[in-house]
Amino acid sequence: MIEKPVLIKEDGTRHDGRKSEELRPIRMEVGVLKNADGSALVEFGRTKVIAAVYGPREIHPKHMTLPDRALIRCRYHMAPFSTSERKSPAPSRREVELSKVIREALEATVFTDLYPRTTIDVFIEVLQADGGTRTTGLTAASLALADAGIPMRDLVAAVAVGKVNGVLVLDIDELEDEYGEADMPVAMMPSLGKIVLLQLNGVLTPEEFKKALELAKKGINEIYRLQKEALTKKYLSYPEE
Amino acid sequence: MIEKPVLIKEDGTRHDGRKSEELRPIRMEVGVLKNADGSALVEFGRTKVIAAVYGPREIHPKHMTLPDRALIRCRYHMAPFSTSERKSPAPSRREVELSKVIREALEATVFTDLYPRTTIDVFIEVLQADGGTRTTGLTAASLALADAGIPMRDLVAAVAVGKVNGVLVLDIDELEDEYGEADMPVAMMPSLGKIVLLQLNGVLTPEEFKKALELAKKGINEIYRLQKEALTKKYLSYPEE
Amino acid sequence: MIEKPVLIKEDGTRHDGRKSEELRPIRMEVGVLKNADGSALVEFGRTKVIAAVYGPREIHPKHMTLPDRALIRCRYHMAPFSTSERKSPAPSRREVELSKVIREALEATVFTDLYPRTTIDVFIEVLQADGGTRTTGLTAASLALADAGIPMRDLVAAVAVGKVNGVLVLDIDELEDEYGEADMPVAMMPSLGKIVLLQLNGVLTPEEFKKALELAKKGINEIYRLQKEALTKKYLSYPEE
Amino acid sequence: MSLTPVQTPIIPRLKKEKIVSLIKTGKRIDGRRLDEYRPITIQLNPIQKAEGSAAVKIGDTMAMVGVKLEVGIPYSDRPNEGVLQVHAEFVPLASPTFEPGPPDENAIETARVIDRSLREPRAIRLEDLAIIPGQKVWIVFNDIYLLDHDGNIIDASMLASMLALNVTKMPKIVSIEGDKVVIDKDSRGQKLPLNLNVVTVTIGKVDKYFIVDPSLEEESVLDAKITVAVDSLGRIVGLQKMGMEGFTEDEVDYVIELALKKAKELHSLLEKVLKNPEEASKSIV
Amino acid sequence: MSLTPVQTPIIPRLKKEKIVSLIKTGKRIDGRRLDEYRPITIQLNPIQKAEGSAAVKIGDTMAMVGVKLEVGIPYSDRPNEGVLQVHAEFVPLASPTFEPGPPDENAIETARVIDRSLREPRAIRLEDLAIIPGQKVWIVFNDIYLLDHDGNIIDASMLASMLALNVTKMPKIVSIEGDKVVIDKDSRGQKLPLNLNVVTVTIGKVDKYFIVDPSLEEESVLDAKITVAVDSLGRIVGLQKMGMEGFTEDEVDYVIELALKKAKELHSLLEKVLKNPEEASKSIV
Amino acid sequence: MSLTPVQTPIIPRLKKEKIVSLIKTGKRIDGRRLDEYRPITIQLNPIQKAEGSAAVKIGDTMAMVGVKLEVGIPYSDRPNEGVLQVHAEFVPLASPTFEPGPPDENAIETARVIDRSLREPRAIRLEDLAIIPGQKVWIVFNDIYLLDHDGNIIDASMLASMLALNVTKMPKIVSIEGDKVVIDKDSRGQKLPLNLNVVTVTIGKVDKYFIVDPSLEEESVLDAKITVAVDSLGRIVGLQKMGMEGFTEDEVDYVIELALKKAKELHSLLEKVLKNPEEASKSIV
Repeated sequence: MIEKPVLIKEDGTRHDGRKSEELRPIRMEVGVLKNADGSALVEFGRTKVIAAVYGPREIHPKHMTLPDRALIRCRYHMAPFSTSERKSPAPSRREVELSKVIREALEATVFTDLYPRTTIDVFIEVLQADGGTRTTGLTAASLALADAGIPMRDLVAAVAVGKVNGVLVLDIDELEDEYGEADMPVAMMPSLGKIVLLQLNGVLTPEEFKKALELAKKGINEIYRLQKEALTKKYLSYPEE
Repeated sequence: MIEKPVLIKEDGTRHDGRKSEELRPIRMEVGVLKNADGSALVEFGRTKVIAAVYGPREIHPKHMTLPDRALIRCRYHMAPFSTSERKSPAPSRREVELSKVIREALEATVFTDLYPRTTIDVFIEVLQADGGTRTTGLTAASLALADAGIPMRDLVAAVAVGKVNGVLVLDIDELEDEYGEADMPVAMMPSLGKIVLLQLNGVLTPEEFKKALELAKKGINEIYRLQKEALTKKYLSYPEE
Repeated sequence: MIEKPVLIKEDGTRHDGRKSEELRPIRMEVGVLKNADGSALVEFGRTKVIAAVYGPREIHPKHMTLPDRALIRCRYHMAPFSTSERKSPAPSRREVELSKVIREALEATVFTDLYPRTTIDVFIEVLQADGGTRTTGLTAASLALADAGIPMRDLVAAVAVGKVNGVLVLDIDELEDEYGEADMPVAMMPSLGKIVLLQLNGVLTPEEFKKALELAKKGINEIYRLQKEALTKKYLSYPEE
Repeated sequence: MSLTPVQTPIIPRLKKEKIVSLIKTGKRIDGRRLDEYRPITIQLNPIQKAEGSAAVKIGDTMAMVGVKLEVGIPYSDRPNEGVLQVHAEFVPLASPTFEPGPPDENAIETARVIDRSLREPRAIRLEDLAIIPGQKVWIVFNDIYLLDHDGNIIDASMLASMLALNVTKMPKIVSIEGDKVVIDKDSRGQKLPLNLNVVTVTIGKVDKYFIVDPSLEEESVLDAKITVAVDSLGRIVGLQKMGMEGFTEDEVDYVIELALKKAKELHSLLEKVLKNPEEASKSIV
Repeated sequence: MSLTPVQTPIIPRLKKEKIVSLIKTGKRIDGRRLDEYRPITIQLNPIQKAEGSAAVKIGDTMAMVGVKLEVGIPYSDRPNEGVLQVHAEFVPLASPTFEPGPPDENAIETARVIDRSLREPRAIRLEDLAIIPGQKVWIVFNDIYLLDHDGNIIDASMLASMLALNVTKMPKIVSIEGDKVVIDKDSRGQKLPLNLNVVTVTIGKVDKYFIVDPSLEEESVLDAKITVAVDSLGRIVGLQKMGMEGFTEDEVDYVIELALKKAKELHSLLEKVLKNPEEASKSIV
Repeated sequence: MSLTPVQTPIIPRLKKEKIVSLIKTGKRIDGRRLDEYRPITIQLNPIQKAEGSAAVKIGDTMAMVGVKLEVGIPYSDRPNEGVLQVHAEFVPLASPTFEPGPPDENAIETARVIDRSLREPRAIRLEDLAIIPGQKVWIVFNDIYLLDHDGNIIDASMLASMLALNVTKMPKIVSIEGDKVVIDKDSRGQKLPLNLNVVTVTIGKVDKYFIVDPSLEEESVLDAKITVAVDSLGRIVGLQKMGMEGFTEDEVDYVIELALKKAKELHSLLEKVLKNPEEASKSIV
């Protein structure tokens, strides 16, 4: 058993030098794949996720068709080399659960009633996992949906807040997740002020929970700004290239 | 390896005090579930089984439809906590076989030609296994079919006869099954005198077989009486409640 | 770890006494099964394979139908007792690959456009594996297709060439495969001079490759002769029996 | 892959409209208040062969839990702790919409929410469940079996789990030789060591209204729901937002407050039952 | 889940009626008596790589069995005995109605009926197959492979199993160091230790009539059937009623008596073949 | 079972005809010569958590490989060697025609062709990867992940595999006690020992014409194709004919010669990239 590392240093900074309310370096690129109708690559620190959207398109088998709206199909999946120990390619129970909560978060924003009898497929591949993969994946998926030209109420921006040595910290990484006391992933449609994903893996007092949610919101607003920048960069700066 | 316990005591009684031709205490309750169209809970001693029937209802996928009769689908399944060693939830080969022989026993009694193009689904869940689970399950399933109002030629009543220390005994439990020489489950439509399930797991001489079958019949007649009582209690005593 | 056996003796013969360019004893029997539309049993030494063809017949599920040609479905499968270590009955990755390359070899010869909207099913069962099972299986499958009366451009005859102690040898067996330097299975439509299967598992210089291909062709021509004999024996000698 | 679920069984549109319009007036179709649970019935130890078991009915939703203990190998990153395994099976007996087969995403989510809610506050003293540190530990299987589905599966499953764990008695260890541990399944001694209790409270959202413990009919009209896990110290030890709509921050605050209140009631119920098991336990299965 | 089977391949109604009406006059469509087996052909050791093997044809039904021996771990409740594993594969080559994939309920039932019929009378001396008691024992794999299905799969598979086990020779043990057992698959010595032989007799019921060894066409008109396993001491060592109808007690008595009689014939055949293997063994595959 | 594939996505007939007629005049739809690769872009070590990794684009086909090293048990017939495991996943993100699920026959074939091409010429010095001979060895997982499919998957996957293996650094062994090996995943030391490099060259056949590195559109008009694996010594170390047509002997000879020529170019590229990784590596993912 490895000794618990120092997560919060004496000066209040975190193991990687960040302040408690600081995001990791974020990279977003839209339209990175040729075949997909929309795609995006998003990195939060070493966490690297690629998302692709296919659709709206026909459904096979037909009997799964919904008469009044588009079906959303969503898969969150980890590459075998994305984790410290090699991950078996078969979908784990964790991947099944995360595919569901990510899908539900996206259902809230897509205008599915515009495309009855079709499917919109969202594929999220975690290429490197260093904490916050579901929130990074959701952030990437909403960019990929935008890239595919699918009408949405708002983008979805997401981040995980953690509690580490009693301190609430923004955008926890794997080390903080492993040795910390709580990991709370949050996703929002920021302009609409709606929380579309909320989970808690850990222990918080009701007061801590309130503060954690505020902190998440702060991070989400910054991520949202970066998302809009990334889309602008692709679509508006195009003529300048 | 555990030493073989005393199965037949000097006074001829069995390890649990029963006489050789004595059934365990039996409990039957009909209509125990809300969602199912019919249901029954049956206990033989510590063996506890619940059965539910759904149907006649539509079949998906459609191509499995039978044009001239109802399809019967039957699943015998054990809860993971029902056995001494935890049972893996994946269906074992044993469960596959028992689902088949139980289905075949029920096929003999249901008037399937009354409901062409439908399915009648029978689900048997073993909650606690202490010997005789297939016969207890079949007894419960036929009560559940009756509770669902599905026309039948007769109820099916079932019991296992064993050979233990050379003695034929009625309604063997798990301990007797494990250390005994034979386990012969038998199911009948008692009024019609038809044997609809017959298996033998063990060694019997032809003479012993004849006696064992007689003994099974005796037990089945008693179980049949209890089944009718349980149905009467639910359906006829209703106004008195 | 077992010591490497002597594969090429001082007189140039192989461990089983064969010369380098010599086939193993070959047995071919056509029409060995009752149910199949066509069947053949082929032995190359101790390698024993049986192949059956069903079709052209209807496809289930329907949506797999091809409008302009017959679908070919092909399964190469090994019996659990066919190998030294018992083989698990679940299809291995190797069996999946071999099913594909065998199917592709057969696609080249069958006039699939004569039977649109049907399937032609080819089942190859390896009963004993002693090297060259895919080539023996393909040889048997083409006989079974002929036996089923399915029009073909040509028969497919196949053999594996090996490199053993630096010597190119025809029709390698398991021992030679295991301890040799290369195993190159080749299948041809001999009259048409077309190579329809070609794989290499090992290392060859470009010159060796050319020689190996020549050697394979030599063996294939002999196997082709035996195939025609086996078919003649069944179909032409029939009245004499 | 997770797919948009098809609404089944189909509840008639008129009924749905009635459920919603009632809720908007603060009432519910079965007469409950918005913040009221259905009647809860409990049976302790219905399965003698399990090391501990419980059946719980919330209204007509019926869940069973059997706890089994086996000797096994610890996780390599927790060599000195026992292992907790939570599984849930939604067997086809429980609902016309359930299919036989491996657990679907809903069963997996239920099991994982309960697993986390037990694990994070260290409800079970896993550190006391090592037998030979680093080599052999107790594996605690908490198997949830849903028998009748009338809505709010998670709360019923959590209650049954917590009760079953509370009445679990551990098999006796007969001998330890080298790394071989022999146990006697038939004689049980010590209670499973627990630190505290946990309950979950599930609250559904319909428009701007919130209902506790939604029934199956009510679930068909929910926009979304949140399950809040609360331990006996009043801490939030798990959260899971479900469903295809969002919550505002204010709504989340309201839900949390309501959940904390209802959790206290459930904790009282738990304590009452465990103090007087004979009296409180009814026959369910 | 077990489902009512669809009758395939479809036998024309007229043919079915003819089969039934013939049976009612004591005759069969292939000219046999009601209590008569089809011709039985046997090949011993067609698979040299197996420790023992046999192919059996009953009429056009063709079954193979290969027996493999490997070193493995005993069951924890039988630490001093070898392990018997019986598996059956109904490969799609054998019938237009078989699909590729894991064994279906019929293949599983066949394997399990044969497994019990061998296990219960202790046909194999498993107690002689421990190598290091409690740790390493012989695993006997009895793999049934159906190559052509023309009815009565069980009897053909049982005969092939019994013959293959009789001709099985065990691999030599080269060395035992600690709990490591090294064997030499290529040199075989001792015969597999057996106590006795077992055969099965399958009897079909059509109306009030009973036919031994039903062919595939006949199986399509059966109401039900019973397989009776009989050992060389004349004891009943297994029973399996199959099919969607019942039997009266008198009918069961009749079936048992008939089965005991036919079993004697099959045991004689077995003995004859095993006494003069060269003479009796024909080339099948 | 292997099935005749359905041609998807459907390329319009007119486009197909154009592709073919161009090829017959020695030209290609994207302006390449018949024997010309598309532009190749390479990124080394995009995944820091893998022991080695690479991303390769050939035109728009994008493949990644991550190499992981773990401690495991050797194959019983190679007790003193490490184990190489090559897997390929064609995730549904990469093409509208890919489905989630276990690898299909194309993914399995790709992995197996690359596995053999690495194994046969002993590209990896597996004999240097035993830790405790006969008991513990390094397992090398070479996981291929296809991210965008625009034809010629095998060559891109092979290049990415070879590059990833070249930049792989092995985790440090912290301690060996008995048969327990403790490693430190976070500190990496020695390079993975390699003997030589291997590349594959895939050549498609259209009528009597041959094209190197077919794109996805071109693959839809191919009669057949051959992948030739060539090591840095110029030897043929793997061959796989694919597709539903045959080749004459002369055609095979031509293909081999062409492949040997193109392989030299790919080997030069490999060497150049590995000599100046910083310069040659571009950002792909």
